[in-house]
Amino acid sequence: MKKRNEVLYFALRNKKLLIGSGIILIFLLLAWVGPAFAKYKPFDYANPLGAEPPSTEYWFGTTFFGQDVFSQFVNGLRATFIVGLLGGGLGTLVGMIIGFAAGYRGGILDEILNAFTNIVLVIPTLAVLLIIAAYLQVRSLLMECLFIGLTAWPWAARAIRAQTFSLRTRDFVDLARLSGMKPYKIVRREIAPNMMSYLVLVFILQFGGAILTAATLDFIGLGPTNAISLGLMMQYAVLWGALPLGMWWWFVPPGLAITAIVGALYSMNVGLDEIFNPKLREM
Amino acid sequence: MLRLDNVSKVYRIGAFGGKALYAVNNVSFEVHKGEVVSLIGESGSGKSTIGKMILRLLDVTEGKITYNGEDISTFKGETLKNYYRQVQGVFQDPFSSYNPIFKADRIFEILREEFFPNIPIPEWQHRVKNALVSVGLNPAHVLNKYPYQLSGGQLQCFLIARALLLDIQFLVADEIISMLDASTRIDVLNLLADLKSRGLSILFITHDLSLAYYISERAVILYKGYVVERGAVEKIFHTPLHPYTRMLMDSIPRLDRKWEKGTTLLERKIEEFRGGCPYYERCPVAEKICAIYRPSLTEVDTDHFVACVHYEPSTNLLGAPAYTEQRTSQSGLG
Amino acid sequence: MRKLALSVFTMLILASLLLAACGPATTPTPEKIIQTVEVEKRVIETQIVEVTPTGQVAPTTYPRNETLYVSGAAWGPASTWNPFQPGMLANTTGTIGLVYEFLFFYDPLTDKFIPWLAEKGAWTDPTTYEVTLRKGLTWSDGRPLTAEDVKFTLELGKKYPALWFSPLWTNTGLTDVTLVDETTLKLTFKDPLYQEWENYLFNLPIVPKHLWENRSEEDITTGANENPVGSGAYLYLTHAEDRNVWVRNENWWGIPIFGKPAPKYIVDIRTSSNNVALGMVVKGELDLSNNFLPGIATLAEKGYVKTFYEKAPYMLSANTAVLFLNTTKKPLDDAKFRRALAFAIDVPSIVNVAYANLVKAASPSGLLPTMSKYDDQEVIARLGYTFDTAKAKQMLADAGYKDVNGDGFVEAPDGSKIELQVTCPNGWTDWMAAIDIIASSAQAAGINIKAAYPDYGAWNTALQGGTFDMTLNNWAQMSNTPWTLYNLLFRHPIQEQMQAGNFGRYVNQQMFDLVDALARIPTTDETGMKAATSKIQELMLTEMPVIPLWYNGLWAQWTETTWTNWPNEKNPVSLPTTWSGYWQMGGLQTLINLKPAVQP
Amino acid sequence: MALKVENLTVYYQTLRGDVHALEHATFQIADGEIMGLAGESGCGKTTLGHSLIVLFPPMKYIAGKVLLDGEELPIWDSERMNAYRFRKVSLIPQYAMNAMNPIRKIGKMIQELLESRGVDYREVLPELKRRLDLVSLSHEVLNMYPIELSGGMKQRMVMVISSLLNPSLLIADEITSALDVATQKAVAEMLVEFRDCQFVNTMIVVTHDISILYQIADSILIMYAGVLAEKAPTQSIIESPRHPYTRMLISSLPEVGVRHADKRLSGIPGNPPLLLNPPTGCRFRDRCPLAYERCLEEPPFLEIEKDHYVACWKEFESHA
Amino acid sequence: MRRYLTRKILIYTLTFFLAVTIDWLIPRFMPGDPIRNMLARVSVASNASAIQMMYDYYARLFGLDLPLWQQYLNFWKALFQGNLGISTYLFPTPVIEVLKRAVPYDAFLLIPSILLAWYAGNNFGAIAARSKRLDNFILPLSYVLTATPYMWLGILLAWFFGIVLGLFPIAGAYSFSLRPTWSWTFVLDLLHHWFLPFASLFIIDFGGWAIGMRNMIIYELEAEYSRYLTALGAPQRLIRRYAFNNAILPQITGLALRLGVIVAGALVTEVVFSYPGIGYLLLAAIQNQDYFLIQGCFLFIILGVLIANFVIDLVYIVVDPRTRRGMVGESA
Repeated sequence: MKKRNEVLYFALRNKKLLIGSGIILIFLLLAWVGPAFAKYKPFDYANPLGAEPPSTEYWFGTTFFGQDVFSQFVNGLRATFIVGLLGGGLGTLVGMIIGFAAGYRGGILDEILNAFTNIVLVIPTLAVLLIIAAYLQVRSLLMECLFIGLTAWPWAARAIRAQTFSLRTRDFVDLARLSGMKPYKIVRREIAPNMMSYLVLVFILQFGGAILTAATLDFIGLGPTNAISLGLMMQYAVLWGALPLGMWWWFVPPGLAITAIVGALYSMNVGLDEIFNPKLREM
Repeated sequence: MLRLDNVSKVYRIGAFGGKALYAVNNVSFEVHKGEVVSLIGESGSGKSTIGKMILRLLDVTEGKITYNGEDISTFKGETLKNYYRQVQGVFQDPFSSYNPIFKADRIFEILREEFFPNIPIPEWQHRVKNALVSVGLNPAHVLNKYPYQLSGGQLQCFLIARALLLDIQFLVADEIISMLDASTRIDVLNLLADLKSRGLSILFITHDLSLAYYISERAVILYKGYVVERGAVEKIFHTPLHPYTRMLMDSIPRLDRKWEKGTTLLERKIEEFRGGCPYYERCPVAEKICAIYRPSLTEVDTDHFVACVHYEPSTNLLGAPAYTEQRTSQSGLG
Repeated sequence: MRKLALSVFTMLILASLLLAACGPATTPTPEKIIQTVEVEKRVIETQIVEVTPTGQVAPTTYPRNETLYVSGAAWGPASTWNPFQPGMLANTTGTIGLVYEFLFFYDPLTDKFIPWLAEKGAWTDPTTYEVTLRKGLTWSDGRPLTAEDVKFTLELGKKYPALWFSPLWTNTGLTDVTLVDETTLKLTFKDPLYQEWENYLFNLPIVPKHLWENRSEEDITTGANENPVGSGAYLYLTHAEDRNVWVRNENWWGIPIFGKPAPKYIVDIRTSSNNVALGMVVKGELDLSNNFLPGIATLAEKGYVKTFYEKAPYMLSANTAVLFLNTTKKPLDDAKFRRALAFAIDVPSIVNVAYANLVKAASPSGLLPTMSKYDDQEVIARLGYTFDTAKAKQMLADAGYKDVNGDGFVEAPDGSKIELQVTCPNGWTDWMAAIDIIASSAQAAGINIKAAYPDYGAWNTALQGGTFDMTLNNWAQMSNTPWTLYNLLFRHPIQEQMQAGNFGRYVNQQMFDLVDALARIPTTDETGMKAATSKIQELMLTEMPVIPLWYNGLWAQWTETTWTNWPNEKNPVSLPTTWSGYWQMGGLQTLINLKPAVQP
Repeated sequence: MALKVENLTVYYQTLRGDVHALEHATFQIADGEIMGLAGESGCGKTTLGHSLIVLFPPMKYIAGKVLLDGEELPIWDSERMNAYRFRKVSLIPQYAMNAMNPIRKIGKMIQELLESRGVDYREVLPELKRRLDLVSLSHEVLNMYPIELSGGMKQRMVMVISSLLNPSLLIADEITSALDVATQKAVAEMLVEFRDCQFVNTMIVVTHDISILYQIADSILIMYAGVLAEKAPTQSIIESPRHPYTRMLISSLPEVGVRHADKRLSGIPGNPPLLLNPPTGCRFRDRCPLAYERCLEEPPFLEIEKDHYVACWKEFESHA
Repeated sequence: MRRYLTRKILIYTLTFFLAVTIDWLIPRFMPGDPIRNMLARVSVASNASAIQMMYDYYARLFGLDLPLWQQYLNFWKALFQGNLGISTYLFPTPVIEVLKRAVPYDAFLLIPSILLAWYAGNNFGAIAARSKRLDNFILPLSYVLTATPYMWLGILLAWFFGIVLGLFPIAGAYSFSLRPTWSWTFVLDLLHHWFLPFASLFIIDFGGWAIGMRNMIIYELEAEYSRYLTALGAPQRLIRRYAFNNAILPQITGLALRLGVIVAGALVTEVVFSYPGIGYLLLAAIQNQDYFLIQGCFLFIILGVLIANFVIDLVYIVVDPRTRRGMVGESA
């Protein structure tokens, strides 16, 4: 009981966590209700005059074709969160499965998984993603989540493996084995709960990483072929001459949002780290 | 009841597992029903490894461990569970034995889930309370608490209570008091002794000969994975034969006698064991042959075995080994 | 450790600098052309050998007032100077036109052939074409260009079927080429396809026999032909990933006849994106941009750049964007449905919104404005289509397409659901915007069409394999004959892979016959051609297997800070373009006509 | 008196309030004296040892005075303490296994440490080698990385480093608890030898193992729950302990050569109090079989015999 | 050390083998047909039979008419001869030639930005860890920087410095008015074009390293050897130095891990600034379905990352005695 209170106590006093989660909440809210407030659909050619700077009618201005930037923005934000959640979630999940298996089982399985992880770790994710993306010629957002998740896991697996490795040698794990518990159950009931804070951190980092990766893919034209996203907005902006035409309202909001969201996630990560790691609290 | 036959544990090291590291080397002994056997050695002697192998937490590389005549490595699923109903362990670090994020009494709940899923909860709680009382704890004081709210001694008693809830026949007690405060050590030790009187067999793992003497009938002295001396504890305690055992005896800090000065040989460098007698590098009475010849365990008295060339009748101590030079240059001490 | 790190770092920087500086482009050591070098297959000699025709050292910086900066032609780094290379010619635009020349040039603005290497050429009888070369033609290595070279070039197509112009022999009807004298050739045909043959007159580059006759088949078909030796107005100077640089051939045979092209250097820039081109045009770093620049209307209005027309559509039309309908799929196999669809598509919005008025709506005949004399106005008035949602709905209803299940979209007469996809390659943003409009306007008329943007490869596979529903295509460029377009639209026979036309697999023998007939009409018989095209148009508009939508522009915007006297609507003498295949359609004349701006 | 500690009070700052880890510690150590400091875990013995040399957060100086060779140590001012550390007061930490920079050769590390304190390594080197001989370490260790040494060897190495500048006071914090009996004995004997060779003047040996102190210490200070319970020459503590806690503590130690079957020993029932809100009065009250009303008041730490200090009302009574 | 090295080499060999195999699979299992895509651009005037003839011709040229196992073996054989096939996008240039032209730009952009960012970031992080005031400023800034997508920073820099202020060119490796020569004009021009792409990579990575170093230093300052030195009155200078030396080790490992990510950063940066490196080439190859070039780029990137990783492993042996003495089996 006391321990939990202590975490809460620090959590409520940790500026990094509070600011970070505040920003995330604001953007989440925007992504949630924003589309309802948007007056136009993201791809509608709303403004017959074409590109216009922000105004009361078009809050974030319009694109070269007169599409409402605000509408694209809030819908793209939604896509960003979906990618973060699903892609990051999947990456964490795969990382957990492999990390737990390697860390708990040890031995030859560990050697194999470890070698595999190292191999995947060394191969540049983006190069692989590009190739996968090129394979799938019609791409959906979910597909993007899937292949981001399936390539982002190695470092998570490594981190989780290391943690599991150290926890595995603790006597309570031996005791659980002496109680006849099955490995899966030991991992789920004894090891994972001990790493909860760590897993949360891993997830947060995967979340941010997935968002950045998705933005990169989208930007180079390998994003979803049937949806809007913040990365695609930037791609379109660059493609349609927003820079030389000075249409800053087209490329500033999406990048800013990504930076703010990922930055907030990182900030939360550090905040949580400080809460879970008493060593860092004093600094 | 529990018997080790030429048990070895080998770890593979090197890039492709090319080198073998013997943590436990060809160890044999037996624990009879209602008997306490002490396994004595310093860290790295392989004593905990043996405990873990008996508990099936580690696999045996060579040799065989039998429990009531059955090879324990064959146990699987239900038979393994059945084995654990009878054989349990308590470990050195009481705090590490508990999952820090859960309450301490969760260990009982797990036991119920795994072994007695059919026993209703109130009945189980009743049993738990009885077990706690029988290890000298007041259930009202210790239940529903986190591990850090309890003392090391209480936690160790908790674990013993846990073992008692099963139909336990054999307990591996791995250094269970070495991390406890002096004030509670003896209570835990006494508790073990009480269990013995109930007919339980105990493998008592320790580095302290005097504790072994206090509680056990027989003792096994391990050095670097080898049994160097084994037998009835009185004989070992009163007439230690192996130089290592003698050194252990001399090193015990006692309140009734001061140490003799300078009898301890210390390592000057980390040396790789090259064969020969494992104690060769530190042995004050080593012969040349000890560098290349590993003596076998010889019975010098009834129930008193020792592995030392000095007690091996047939050894020719004059055989000149090749390592003489090396030895003289390395084992000088201040 | 830090010290070590720093020094290693410095070394690395230096090393990479040096590598970068000398790696990518030509080493600046001018040498005489080595003509006799047998260019080993796939060894790029250009990296070391440099062409400096006049013997002077090529400069580090191209003098601004002597250099023309253009962009919009090359879509990838230069990789080949082989005028017979199929796929990648766009990369080294200028190889054909600036270096290698043709018998004739063609001026689409006047629909006239301009004698070029040829002095004259004519059908002496229905199966004999006689061509006479100019006198005094030379290759850039100084050797004379004669009828031998032309004969050699033509016969390459007979020898190597893998060359793109081999149909000259297999299809057009050419059977024999005979040398009459040093400048005259007689070509004998059997059942000549006049329209197609004339295409070759200004599309087949003539190569020097003395340099090509000893080359292997592989060299000729796939060799990169570094150090191109041609007869044209410009010579290869250098190239890099993002540019091709040409230098004027001071000894060009055409100078006395056509005049000297004004720019000494042409830097043909490959801009990675329209964005970059736009930035450069605005800054005056580009003299002529042939990129599609979305924002250009505004800039043109404000006077930052010049365009051919002062007002919308600003650009000449270069090709027709047509919507191919897959006639093997239901309900696109129903001509009535197809016609209704033509009325449902909001072309005005495509023009206004997707292109911001940079394009014009296409004539229902599909023919470009330069071919408008072949539009049969009567047929078009009677059968043509305009955007009219109400009418489209009515036509659907009349044909039995009704919304049975109340989802807002019509079902086929047999009650089956209609779900169609309109596609274009992902990333082709103007087309993406256009198919969005197609889909939404069709939906407004009750036809369930969704837009999809597969990647280029998938799109191309679907296009050629006939697995798409409907898709945009514009592969017929400006040409001397309406046959070019109709050959694209109604190509036959239908094969498993349709690689060059009739992607919708429209099968109608009557139409095929009409197109074949058109091909056989001599180009001099304008009346005959008009009659033939009229028939094609009538059948096409009745059957509607394809829907011409708009004309893609001959994108061109320029500034006059360095070069003036660009062609425009007031001075429509030539096409202001550098695109591949357009040098011989006026591009070169534009260069010749340019005048240096008066330096302030 | 080499060391004089007066009313030293050090708290641990935590969220839930101050932990009274050490209160009113007053004692003295004579020149050449090895004082053992013993007690159960959490009794404040490590706090006391550390407070004489370095206070890491969350430890906080509250009150008290420390005089070393007549000079007051500014233990509340970490900066000023630097002048005394290593030269006058030194520490062999409990964590000797990890006390050396893992990526520096040991000799190099010593050199850098010494030079940072303005001592010439080359001058010290012969002495350093002599001391290595003394602790049975080959001179090669100076050319090795810590990881190449075994636990016992690292322990000895740190002992040599800590005592290199011949400090007046050396604090050895639980240095034997992680060692095997044999090494334990050797290390403990080396401590005595250090004193005998006058590498150090006085020494505080913090341990929970009284039997080791019996072997090496001149006097023993017993602590209980953050306060001093008893201090006396070793022989007196072992043979005639005055504080009930000391008595129980000693009697709970397994006597060597005793068998359970022959003689059953017993421990001290109960647990020490939490120091977050320590009880008033005698802190051993709850576990003490002799406790009475007077124990509700805090007993002072008084010298009841020469060099024998104790904090127990019962004892004062019997001496009164 | 030998164990450490053999392990590493084993992993690298395996990775390389796997990567090459994947690489070989790329053109074979991709939807669409590379040759058909290449021929799709052939003049429309050609007729169907000519195209079929050309198709067969090119299939033979690319060796795609052989059985699969034969193709696989040939691929390896060719690879060891430095032959990666012919680019379809840049036909008939051999892939290896195309790569050779792009690599110097990559080296020029990546090596300085990676190493400088690492060097500066670590030093800055170490400084930040020691000053509360600096920490309060550097830390949030670093978070923002690491969270910034590479292309966005690129876009912002290009827009602000390139278009608004007009200080830097925003595309290409050197001016269109220049020919590469050994002149100051050219070198300065090269640097002028290099600066913005370099800056955008540098700035983002800088942030990451700074945070990493700061956190590591704080951990190290809490380590027991730091406490021991404090107890012995060692000056903060020495303690910080030791902490830095220890903290740099995971940062070196981090550098190895980071390489894969940096490739991504370089790619989008090259796209934003039209910088003619491998990333840009890879993207062009993908857009043009040039599988042989994709294959080459992928292989090259892998090879680059593997070699760089290996170099870092060697560096690690130099800086961390534990690897040298065979005590550490596991790290990056």
